[in-house]
Amino acid sequence: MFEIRDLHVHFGGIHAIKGISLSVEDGEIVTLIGANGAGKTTTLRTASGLKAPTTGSIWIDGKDITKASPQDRVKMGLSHVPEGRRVFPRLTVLENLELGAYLRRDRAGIAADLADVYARFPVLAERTKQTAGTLSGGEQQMLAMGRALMARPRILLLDEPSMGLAPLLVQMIFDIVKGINETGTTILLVEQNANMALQIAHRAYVMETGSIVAQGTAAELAQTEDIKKAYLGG
Amino acid sequence: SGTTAPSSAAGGGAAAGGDTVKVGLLFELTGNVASYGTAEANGAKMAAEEINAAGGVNGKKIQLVEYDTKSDTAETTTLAAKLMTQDKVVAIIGPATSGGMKAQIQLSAQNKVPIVSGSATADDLTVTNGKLNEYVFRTCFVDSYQGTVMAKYAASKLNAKTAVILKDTSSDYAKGLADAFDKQFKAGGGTVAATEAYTAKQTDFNAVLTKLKGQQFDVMYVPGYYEELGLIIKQARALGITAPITGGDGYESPKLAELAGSALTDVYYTNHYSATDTDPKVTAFIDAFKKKYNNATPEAFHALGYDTMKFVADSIKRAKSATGADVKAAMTETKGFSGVTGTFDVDPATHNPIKQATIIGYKDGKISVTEKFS
Amino acid sequence: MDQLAQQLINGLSLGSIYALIALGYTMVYGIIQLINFAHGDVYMVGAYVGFASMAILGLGVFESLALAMVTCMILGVVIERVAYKPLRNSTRIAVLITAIGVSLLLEYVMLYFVGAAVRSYPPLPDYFNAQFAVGGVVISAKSLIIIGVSVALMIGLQFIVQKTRIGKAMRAVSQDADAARLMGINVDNTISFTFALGSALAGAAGVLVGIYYNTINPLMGIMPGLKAFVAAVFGGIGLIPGALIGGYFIGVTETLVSGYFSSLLQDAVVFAILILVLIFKPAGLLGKNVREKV
Amino acid sequence: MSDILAVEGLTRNFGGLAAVSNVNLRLGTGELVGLIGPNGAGKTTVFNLLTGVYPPSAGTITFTRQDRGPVSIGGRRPYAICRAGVGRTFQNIRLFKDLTVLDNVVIALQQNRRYPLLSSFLRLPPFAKAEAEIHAESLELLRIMGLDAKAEELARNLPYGDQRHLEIARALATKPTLLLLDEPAAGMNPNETAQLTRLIARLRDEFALTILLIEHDMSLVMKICERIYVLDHGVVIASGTPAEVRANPKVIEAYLGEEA
Amino acid sequence: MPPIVRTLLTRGVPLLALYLVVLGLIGAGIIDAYWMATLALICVNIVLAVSLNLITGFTGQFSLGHAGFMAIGAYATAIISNAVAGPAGFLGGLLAGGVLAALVGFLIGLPTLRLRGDYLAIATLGMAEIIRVVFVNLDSVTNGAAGLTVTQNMDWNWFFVLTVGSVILIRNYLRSRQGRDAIAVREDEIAAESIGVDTTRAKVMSFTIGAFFGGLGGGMYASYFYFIKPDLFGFLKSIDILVIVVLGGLGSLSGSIIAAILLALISTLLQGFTEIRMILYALLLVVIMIFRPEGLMGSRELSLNVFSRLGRRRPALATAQAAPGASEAQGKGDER
Ligand SMILES: Nc1ncnc2c1ncn2[C@@H]1O[C@H](COP(=O)(O)OP(=O)(O)OP(=O)(O)O)[C@@H](O)[C@H]1O
Ligand SMILES: Nc1ncnc2c1ncn2[C@@H]1O[C@H](COP(=O)(O)OP(=O)(O)OP(=O)(O)O)[C@@H](O)[C@H]1O
Ligand SMILES: [Mg+2]
Ligand SMILES: [Mg+2]
Repeated sequence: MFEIRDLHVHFGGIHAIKGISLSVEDGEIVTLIGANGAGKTTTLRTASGLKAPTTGSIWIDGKDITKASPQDRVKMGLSHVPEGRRVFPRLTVLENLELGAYLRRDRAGIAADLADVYARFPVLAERTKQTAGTLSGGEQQMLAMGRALMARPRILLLDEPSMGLAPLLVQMIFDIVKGINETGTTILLVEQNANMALQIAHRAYVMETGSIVAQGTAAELAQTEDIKKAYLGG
Repeated sequence: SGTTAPSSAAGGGAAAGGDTVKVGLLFELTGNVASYGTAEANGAKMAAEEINAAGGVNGKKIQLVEYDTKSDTAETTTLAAKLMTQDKVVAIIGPATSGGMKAQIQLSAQNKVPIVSGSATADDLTVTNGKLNEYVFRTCFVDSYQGTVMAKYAASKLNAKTAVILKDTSSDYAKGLADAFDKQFKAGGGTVAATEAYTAKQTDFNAVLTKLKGQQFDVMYVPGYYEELGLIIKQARALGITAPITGGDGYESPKLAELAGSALTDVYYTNHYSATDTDPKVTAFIDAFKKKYNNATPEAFHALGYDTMKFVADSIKRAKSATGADVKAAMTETKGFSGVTGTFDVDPATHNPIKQATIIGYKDGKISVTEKFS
Repeated sequence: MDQLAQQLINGLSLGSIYALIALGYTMVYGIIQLINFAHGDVYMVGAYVGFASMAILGLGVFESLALAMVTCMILGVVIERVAYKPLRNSTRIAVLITAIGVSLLLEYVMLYFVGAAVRSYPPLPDYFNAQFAVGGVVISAKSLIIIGVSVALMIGLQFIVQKTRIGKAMRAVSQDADAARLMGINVDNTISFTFALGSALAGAAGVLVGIYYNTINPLMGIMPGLKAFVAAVFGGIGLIPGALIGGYFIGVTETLVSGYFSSLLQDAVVFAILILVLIFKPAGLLGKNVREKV
Repeated sequence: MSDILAVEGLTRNFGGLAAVSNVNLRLGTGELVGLIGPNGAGKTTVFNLLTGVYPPSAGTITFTRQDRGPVSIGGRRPYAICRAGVGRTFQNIRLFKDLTVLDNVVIALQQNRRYPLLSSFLRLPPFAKAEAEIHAESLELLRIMGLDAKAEELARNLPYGDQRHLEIARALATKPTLLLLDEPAAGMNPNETAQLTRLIARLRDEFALTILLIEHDMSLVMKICERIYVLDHGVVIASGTPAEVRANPKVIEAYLGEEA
Repeated sequence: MPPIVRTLLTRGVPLLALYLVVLGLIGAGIIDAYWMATLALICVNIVLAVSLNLITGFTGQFSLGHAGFMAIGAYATAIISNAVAGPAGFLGGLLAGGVLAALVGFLIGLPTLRLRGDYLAIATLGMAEIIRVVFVNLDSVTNGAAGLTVTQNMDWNWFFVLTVGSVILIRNYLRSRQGRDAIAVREDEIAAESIGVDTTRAKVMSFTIGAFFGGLGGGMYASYFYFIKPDLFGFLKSIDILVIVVLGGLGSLSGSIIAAILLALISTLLQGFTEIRMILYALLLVVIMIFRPEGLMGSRELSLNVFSRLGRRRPALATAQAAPGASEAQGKGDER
């Protein structure tokens, strides 16, 4: 349902993405792993329309959305939890969550989803009136996830959701990601924590300096020696 | 241009041999005091057109070289230098304010180019520290004259014993008038109960007027310009201040009546001329002005700019040659020059025009008094 | 006593004018952190449109007000799209200088076409000119109108920014434009809306001031623009109630200083108080000095 | 082995929230100690209190340097605390991104190499001498951190891992005796984390440092920390050797989870 | 070659050449009174812009009050040089003006430099307005609104010495530890504090030094242009100086110099278009900013040193001017 074809991205003179293609099928969790600076974040930013590609195309449900604006992509069911959380620092937790549902009009549905987010992340329920900028790192990560869920996305792009989280929470976040996926949301997951990512993903791509160097089912890749050495710390 | 060294050959060199004579027009067309500078420049331009239409001076057309000082003195100095050394004008008209004039006094002496303002009224402009600035002239009253005249008028004709002064502190003009009024009024036995101030471009005077309202006085002296005066008069009358409001030639503008509306009553000011004057020279000027500028009634600045240009042309005509030095000499010897702002001689000792003030008085938005007074 | 009451009325009326301009200033600032120096000049254009509409087209006061607001709204959006939008990713000082350029442009284009001389507004319906005397205190209908309008607009704006959907979008854009995009917010439109609203307010202020003082000129926006900026900072820049309070505070202070000390010192005293307030409340009267979390 | 840092009754409130309450910590000279705990437990706030970013609401912080004796640093300005000998890195990298790698280090290093203002204006001999020293020392430090080849690059253009290293280098340049590291391994993959673990151990020895570090990556914490404090809701809920802490049921419940 | 000799050769020779060429042109009458006045204005603007750049471009402290320092310098120089004839009065005046401006800068800076961004801007704007109002009211000393006439004491020799001297001193300052501390403050105040930079001291020092040279610029102005009055040093003058700084590039001294020259040339070119000159100027300003928002030079420097690479990269300006949202966006990647 989501596809990237032969994508190239430049930052000025820097050729950051060098012709990658990848696809995520309906209901899948696909993970994109790779070293720092490989281009994972850039791939996601291009997918959600924050960064324009040089060439190549991006597709949702067989429709070319390369030229669509970010808000149109949100309308089509794409949601992106960016690297570094990017919560609105001077808005309250509740306002942040409400903004997640900006394009939705169904009050009842929004209320239900809000209750759902609070159930998944009880910390947020305790902090509804706190300004987001003063939350701890982990709290902000939960808020960012919750905010994305408020859009009730069909495809969710996650950029390192476990970064800076306590072990208990890392586990929890991966459980939540899995849970979200099980309720029918397609997920493209970028992770440094490759071990965990490969555990919950169906398929995986490995990126290195702007290119995809390996792909396959998560289980296969987790057994590949090179990959174990380079990314799994073993 | 410069094949000869400009600084030495700059003796007000006329457009040698050509059939034009160059006159500089250096006014504040933008910046703080743009409205006065623009008006005076327009008056001067109109005069130049008339002169040229009538054949020019001594058979030569007047060619105006115009620059904008942006109401900035460094710009004024720079452009005055340009007019004198590069454009080689015979004389410079402007700027409108004394500060602008002061920025080119030294250059005028160095380059021997007379500079003439129609509205720079500071007493120390033409004579600084007791020394005459040889190349500096003006066609308007000096501050002290107007202030003195109005103080006398207030005491004798308005029967005022106690006065309050409200002056525009951002202009040296208002300060000069206020000081002279204060001195003369006290010398004549009156008391000045309070002196307050405002600044140009202010639009709300209620605070200071409310404060003055608490005083007992027979007359208010408010030297300044019509832009603020229209509002001051209006706001004063709205607050219930009924004493006569008096001032100087800065009041002269049809805008005063527009801004103050019906509140314009019991207002008196010293002026050069009156737009209701029946003198043919004045009516001709007003008609021509209306024709050229969309039926607008000329203000004092227009008239002064107009007269200044005529005065310069007249001096060039009488000069032995079209050089700065000779034109300056002719200016100094001026006797009985008759313009729309009155007839005057130039006082050789001070380079000030000797002319009589007209008092203009308003009742219910209409002119009720026009009399010569001194 | 009467005099004090009179001075307070004077101060509130003057303050309302600052507040009216400051509201638009502060709103634009709050959303894109731009000190929009051209705001005072949009206000000037509003005053001229009102003038033209009354004096030339012969429209009534309220029609003219509406016309001025619409014209300024369009002007504001055009300025934003042409001059500010290309600088979205530049430093704030660069945009500030552009705003100064736009400000000069509006002033001098206006100066070129209408001349430097002041113009006076045409006569108004009688109810504008009414005056009430309470004891020795004179209150004009105009003062009441202008005070009332400033309060009403403040409340309206505050409602829009805090309670409506577009208001929330505006605040989101102000904090993180990219993240706002990811919420499905059209950032460009939101910013344009902000300018439209702010400029319409400036237009309204222009006409009201034209009515109140009866005088307009092409450079009329500079000083009130500056004072309004000061008022906005004073109250806590970006905060809508702050603009109102800042405006009133400055109006009343100026009035009291000229009423009881010397009008010569009014600006100096206002600025001195401002500096003192900022030293003790570094984010303005209503602003919270949130320290960045590290 | 004497205590280099003694924290007693440290408390910090934000509005109604007690981010840190009544925390006591002791660090012996040369120790490598971990500070762990759930997100929002108050770990970074403790760092901010130790380095003067926030003044404490209550409590004392005593910092001891062999050569200078004990000083109370609670509530002093950050730069003064740094000069006393406490260096730190930030959870969210705060490099001077638009300066070169070298300049980042130079600015930190020059705080120990003073010369008068007049020398700067007129380029007098003290200026030249100190500048040469600063330059040489900075390059040496970059070499130790493996960044010397990138000395002239802008910090923003460094890969993420290098930026983390540069931040540590910059902190070292201030010549600290106590170094506070806030999540140095965040955003690194397991491989990079392993390298970093070795580096931290090495730095402690080479620079004779005492290190207090916050980290969520247990592979790093358990490997190199000699002692660990566990913070939860602003309170120390456990402390001890890695083995002790790992086995502590309170810590498992609040932080580690069953898997760790 | 010992470094000092090298410096003299690489920097001194071109400067000396510049000095002599202009001197020659003046002697030959090619630089006449008009061009000399233009040159004077350029020199004054260079000193003003470079000193403001030190405060705003390098230290990241947004100041809208530079005209206030200029006013102090101008009045001090005017009053002293009118009272004491000859070079003693004029040089003493310049020095006194600079020192007085620095003193005021120090006293104002100490409490206000704690303020951030626009709040500081408004405080400095207020300071300049207060200075102006004080000059209007100190009638007995300053002659109030009517202004002061000043003797012309500056010529090309003085302009050269003072302008080049100011630029060199400020440049030396910026490339010293004090200057780097200032740049660190601009880049990230919290990080700077954390590595031992006394940020208050760094800011106040830059502000005071900037104020000194601002005062000097004012004194140079007064000593050439015959006449000063308080409203020359209003808010719009501060803006004019800021425009030069931003146009040249925040954080680029050579940018400030180039912009000062360029704006003078533009002004000269536009003088013929009396009626629409300001419209053209405003348009030009907007267009330049749209196409070169980082200024003509960005934060690069052009070196006089003919042997070194041209355009050595210097630190760029970031934190102080980046949108607050950007600095609060957490996370490792700087996304913009
Ligand atoms: N705004 C930018 N300007 C210039 N170069 C950029 C920009 N953003 C990313 N890059 C470059 O593009 C490349 C890919 O970066 P990206 O952030 O996508 O990597 P990543 O795989 O997400 O790394 P990480 O694991 O550190 O998050 C890097 O070389 C980076 O330096
Ligand atoms: N400036 C502040 N204003 C208000 N609350 C704050 C502030 N700084 C921190 N807090 C609150 O204090 C608590 C502790 O935050 P802190 O950043 O110290 O957590 P942490 O232990 O470092 O968490 P993490 O591991 O997620 O970084 C959090 O609940 C946070 O919201
Ligand atoms: Mg990334
Ligand atoms: Mg933390």
